[in-house]
Amino acid sequence: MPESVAHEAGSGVYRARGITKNYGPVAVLRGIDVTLEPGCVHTMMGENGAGKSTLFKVMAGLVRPNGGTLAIDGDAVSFAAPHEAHARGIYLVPQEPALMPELTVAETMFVGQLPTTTGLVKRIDWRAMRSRARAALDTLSLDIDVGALSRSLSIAQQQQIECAKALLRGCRVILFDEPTSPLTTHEVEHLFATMRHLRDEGYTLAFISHRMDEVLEISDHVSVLRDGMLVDSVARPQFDRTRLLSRMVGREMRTIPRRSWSCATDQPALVVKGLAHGSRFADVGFTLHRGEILGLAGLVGAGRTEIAETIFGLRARDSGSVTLAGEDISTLQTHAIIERGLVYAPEDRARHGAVLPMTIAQNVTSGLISRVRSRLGLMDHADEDRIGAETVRRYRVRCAGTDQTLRELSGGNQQKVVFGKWMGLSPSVAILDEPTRGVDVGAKDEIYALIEELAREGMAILVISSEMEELVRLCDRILSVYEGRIVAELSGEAITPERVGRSYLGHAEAQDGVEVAA
Amino acid sequence: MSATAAIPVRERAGAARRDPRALVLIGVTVATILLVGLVDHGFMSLQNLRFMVLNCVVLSLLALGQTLVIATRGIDLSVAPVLGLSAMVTGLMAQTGGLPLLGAFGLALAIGVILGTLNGLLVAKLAIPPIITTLGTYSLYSGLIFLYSDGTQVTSVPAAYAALGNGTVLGIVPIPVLVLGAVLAAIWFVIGHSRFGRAILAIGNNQAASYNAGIPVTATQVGAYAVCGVLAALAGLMFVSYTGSATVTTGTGDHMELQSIAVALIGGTAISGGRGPVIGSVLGALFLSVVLTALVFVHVPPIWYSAGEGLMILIAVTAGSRRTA
Amino acid sequence: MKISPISRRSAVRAAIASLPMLACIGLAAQAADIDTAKRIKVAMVPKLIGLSVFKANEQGAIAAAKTLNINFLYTGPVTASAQGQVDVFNSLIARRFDVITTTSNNPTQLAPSLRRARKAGIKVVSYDSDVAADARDFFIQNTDYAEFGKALVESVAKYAGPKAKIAILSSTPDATIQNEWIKALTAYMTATYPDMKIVTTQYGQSSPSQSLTAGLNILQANPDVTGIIAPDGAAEVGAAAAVEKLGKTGKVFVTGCSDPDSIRQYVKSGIIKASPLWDEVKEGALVMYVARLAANNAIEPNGSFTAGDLGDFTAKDGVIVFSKPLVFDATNIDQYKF
Amino acid sequence: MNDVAPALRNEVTARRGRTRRLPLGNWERALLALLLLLTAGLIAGVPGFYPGFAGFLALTENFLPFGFVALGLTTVILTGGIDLSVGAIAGLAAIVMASLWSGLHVSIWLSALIGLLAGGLLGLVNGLIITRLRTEPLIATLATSFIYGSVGVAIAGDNPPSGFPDAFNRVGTGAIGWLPVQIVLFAILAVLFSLLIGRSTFGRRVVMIGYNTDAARYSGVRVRQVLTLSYVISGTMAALAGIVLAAYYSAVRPDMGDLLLLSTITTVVLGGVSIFGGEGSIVGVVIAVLLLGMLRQGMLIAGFSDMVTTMLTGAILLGAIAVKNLFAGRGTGLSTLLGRFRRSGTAPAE
Repeated sequence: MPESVAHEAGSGVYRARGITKNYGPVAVLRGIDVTLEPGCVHTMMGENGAGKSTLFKVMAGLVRPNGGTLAIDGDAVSFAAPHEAHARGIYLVPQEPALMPELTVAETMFVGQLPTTTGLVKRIDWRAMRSRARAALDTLSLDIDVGALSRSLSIAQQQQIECAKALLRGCRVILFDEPTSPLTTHEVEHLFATMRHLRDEGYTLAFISHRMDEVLEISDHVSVLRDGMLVDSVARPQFDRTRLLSRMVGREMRTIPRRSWSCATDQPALVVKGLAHGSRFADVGFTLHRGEILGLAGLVGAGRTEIAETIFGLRARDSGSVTLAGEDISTLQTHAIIERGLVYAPEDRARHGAVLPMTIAQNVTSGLISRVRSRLGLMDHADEDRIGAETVRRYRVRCAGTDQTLRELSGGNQQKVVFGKWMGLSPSVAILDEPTRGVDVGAKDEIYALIEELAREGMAILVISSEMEELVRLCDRILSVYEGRIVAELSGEAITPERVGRSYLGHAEAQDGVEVAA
Repeated sequence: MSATAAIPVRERAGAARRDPRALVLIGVTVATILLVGLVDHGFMSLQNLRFMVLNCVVLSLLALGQTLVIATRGIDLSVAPVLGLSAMVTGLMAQTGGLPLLGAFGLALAIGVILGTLNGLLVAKLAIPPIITTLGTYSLYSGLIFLYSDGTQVTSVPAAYAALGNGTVLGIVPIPVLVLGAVLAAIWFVIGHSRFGRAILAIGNNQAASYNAGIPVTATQVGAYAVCGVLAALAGLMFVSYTGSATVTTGTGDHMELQSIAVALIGGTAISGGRGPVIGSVLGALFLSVVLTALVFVHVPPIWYSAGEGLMILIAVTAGSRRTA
Repeated sequence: MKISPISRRSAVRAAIASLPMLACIGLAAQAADIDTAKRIKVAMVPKLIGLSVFKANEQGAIAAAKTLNINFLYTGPVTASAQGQVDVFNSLIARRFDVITTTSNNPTQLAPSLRRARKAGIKVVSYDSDVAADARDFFIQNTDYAEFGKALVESVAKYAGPKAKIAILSSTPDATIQNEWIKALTAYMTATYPDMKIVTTQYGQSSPSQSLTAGLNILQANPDVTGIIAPDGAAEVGAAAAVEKLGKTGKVFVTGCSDPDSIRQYVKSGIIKASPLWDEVKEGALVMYVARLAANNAIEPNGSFTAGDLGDFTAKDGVIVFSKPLVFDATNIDQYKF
Repeated sequence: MNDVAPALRNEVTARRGRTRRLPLGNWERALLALLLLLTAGLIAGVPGFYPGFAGFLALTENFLPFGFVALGLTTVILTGGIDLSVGAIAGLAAIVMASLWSGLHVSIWLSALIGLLAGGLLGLVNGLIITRLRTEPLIATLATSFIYGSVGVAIAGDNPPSGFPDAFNRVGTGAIGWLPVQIVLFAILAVLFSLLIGRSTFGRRVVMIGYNTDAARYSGVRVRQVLTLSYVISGTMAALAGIVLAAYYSAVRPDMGDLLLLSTITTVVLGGVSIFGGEGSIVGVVIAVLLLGMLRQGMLIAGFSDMVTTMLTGAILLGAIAVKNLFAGRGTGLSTLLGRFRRSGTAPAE
């Protein structure tokens, strides 16, 4: 246990002992012991379903444990609701922060404890609220207009606001539930700066992440969870990539380098020319070949998803053309595009990619319902089951049966179903938007292998990813997108994490510099 | 501290942002008055203006309550029978039992609180969707009217009530308008400057987050329905005072529940919750009253009045969605 | 709340339809004293329960039912709808009532159900608002339409003058009995007061609030109107309230057909100088007499009978006219409480 | 649930569970048991409720028009929408039919067909307003219900037609042998709708949209088209109800459908259809139609007033949904379970 930072009693030692949590017969946490120390960033690692999030939720009062004790600075505590945890100085920053779209930033920060004037009629003290909100943001060096509507904030900004909320509530223990996965590299840096700042002020921080680089960068202490148990807990000098990975998956793993082969052909599968839409993106043009894995790199919000959605017929375009196997598909609707062999697996599974309350089989066939055999206009459910079962087998979805709803599966397995849904159509072109978002390490490799196998079969694949490692590992060629324009193209040996990063971050920094100067 | 980087704020709206809908409503209302007034000067007469305002008082009260409930992402269909029951009970007790006016206010308050709270509890505690909850209580409360009245009806009210419904202060300002003004001011304060009101909006924005932040979600929801009930009951008292009559179909017969929703929507309330344009709701009721009167003045056959109302809803809502989209 | 029907055509058709059947069963119907040996079940189904006009009928009916050895039930729907009434009829048929009496929300929609009742041997007596003639045995018409139209016109003409501009405020555009009255009063007006003019016709949907709004709008949009004829309970009250609110008492005169309780204050304040109706309580009693006689098969579609102290009545083609219009005014209104 | 713990299992299973393929879910079975109990109780306890088999079946004529509307409305509610204009459409379609027949002397059957088409057309207008003007269904159909109501009154005039040919009236009150025509019609349509929702690709799309409109769009579902079509179906079924009512009464009135709306929503929701869309089945709705209908007829025949019956219906709706909420989420996934641990219940955070 690191005792590097001296601290007084009452400054935020948060101890969990023997925490257990069951959902019905399923044990999610099986007796976790963890101690969070002030002035220290404590990282939780583990595969999806290992119980990290649940542990945080228990510690922050969102979920009641079945057993075990919590103690802050030696006082035993138990929480019926998160705000009780706030009162004891514990705050959880959720991955997708709680947005109050119609309220101002300042009010969102003070929700639940708006300051009121004293006197006979207690009215909201708007002025005090704004100045205190302003002050909290200043502490974190955040330039956000407290009078703006919350719906105008980016996810990164929303997370920052959540940090500020923790400060406003006087919380000393701040838990971050996988904050970085929706963020761009740039935004992650900014978040880490904030976290370091808080750590240096003596706050107690805990953090969940899947990204090894981040973990190695920010953590003072790392705990690894597997199947609801704590399998490792080490302070800074003792951890390294291999150790953590092997602990997480329970077997030896090594980082796989960039693949050496390519099966890219020179036959164009998808040709995009001069695609533009309003201020989102302009003059986007590229050619995707059969057997090629083409990466779209860039910051979140650079317009990559919008480009993909435009190609897929989900968004209007101002100009430009999209040609699939020689046919212009830019005026077609989505269903017609699917029928012609182009598919798009969106980034946000829960909202766009899958229908969580529906079954595996139903989700698999949802991309092209007509692929289920019909007689007299009636779907043959047995055939649908067969297709579902085939997908489950082929993509190794871990489930109890094809009639399980997707909601009951882990993120990785959900993603495999979404994969199977599209790949079962044997498309000629597949656009995969953040294919491993929210997927744990073990499943990631399976998904990479699947993508490579499809490319080998001749499919043309466009991968949109914010994970440098992923792009470097998968892609034959990478296009960098910055503010809606393709700013660089890399291929072959030129594809290294540094060069990919620089290809768009260079623009970002230059732009920022301009802004600061102006 | 390296993090001085500026994250651009995409939209700078300013805290004191104005609801454009209120201005638009005022604009079109004035325009309607002027246009129809040109055709028929009687339309612009002080007396006619006064009655157009008076006619919208009851509906405004309902719409204010409805706005609060819709702001929590709910809906209240039972306002119509609550209005009817309140009108019937206070009216009958005044007619036969000589209930003093103050007692009538107390009685209306009690009816509104009890029935509204029941709605709120069903929604918040049993998690029954609001539209279904109030559909069910609509039947229950309507039944209560029949049970209570047992075939009698209100045909006249004592002078104090008539004064409440028809009197003026200093011969100029009608008392119902004063009542509405006071209620509007109170609700405006509640929604804009009280913790309860802000909690209503927060719940409409994000219920789970509100709960996590320590907002008493159940109590706030129940409170919103209770206030809505009270306003509906007050509307009932104003109704019986203004018209001097109440029957078993008062409220429900005129589909006041749909009217109040329509008015709230015209006023800029979003059915998805989180917004509470209370002034807009009253302006919406006023606009409706002006337009329906205007239709009489320009000799549109009566059968088309409700079609006119339907068109207004469509125009108001689609115009609104364009603006916010 | 007077939505009611009868076209003369259907009355004639009814007579033709019911003649043969009644001719063979209506034999010993002369008895002045009514045979009340057997207890019978009679239901009275108003347009909707909970309105005082219909309660006035009930009041009279209950009293008469006692003397006539009738097991009396007052039941009806909670909305003024044909569907609601039909559901009630169906239940009454299943419960084997002897007589169903009703004032209908709609002349045509109720007919099939009532025909079924008659097929099951149940006598059907309509009052106030008729149903299709072949769907009932007898209809007790409040008053003669022509006479009622005349009474309405005279109730304003005397005060507003023979050249008055008149507005009509009715219930709904398809309310049959209102339309009959409007037809009758228009005919009488053209014949007797050719200079009178109807400037607008509006509808209050039998709702007090909508009637009031409509009344206000009529007077605002037509400032030259000096008389409002509102042949509907809610409409007359609404029109009178509108006159009062606009301070036009003494300048605009209202008439219509409401029960005395509803209009008492306006009669006293002079807004309503005269308002024709009929005695709803006594009408309710007559309904029970006719029900008893019909159950006894002691009444013919064409013939006369005695209904206790209500006096003698004559049925013509199954239609019994209850009374001449009873005109309420300041002098007599306090004698009537319903 | 006990099969989940995914990390522990490596072998791939692709089998169906035991419960989901049964034709009836728990809710439907509970409703069915209630219906059987109620009917048996009424037959045994209420004299006059069972006047012989044919008479007993004929009771359904009084409430099946609600069932026709319910079938169409279910389609709309499954998409997550609502159609408040069904009552107005029923009235207007019947008026259109009757006016063609009496005014233009079109054959009654052709008129009825045109009435049905008119209902579909009015539904189409709803659908277009909702999908093209991006209006909330509640608002759009509230507005059109006002408009359709006005048009109905305008066409009907002061003396709406009545007295249709007997052959036509038989649709409402006639029987084939001892089997009322309405039952035959309803049974056919119930089966058709059950197949439409449960077995057709259209039904699958409706359910997808109801659960997750965005995901449906991203899967290539033509959301606007499916939505519009569901309102057309709802309009057509409302028109059918109006026409059957016209035959039942042998008369039409513009306000004829007014009672349909709230009762039908009650029926659909009681039948287990989620007001938020996605969840529910036609079987449940069909049972709910019979349950509420039998209850109402039975209570009236037992001598309860319309008032008591109406109040009881409201209470049953509230009680049923409360019970359903208490049992909901049992074994249907973590998040629902999680939701139940929170007091606020309705919006579980992920």
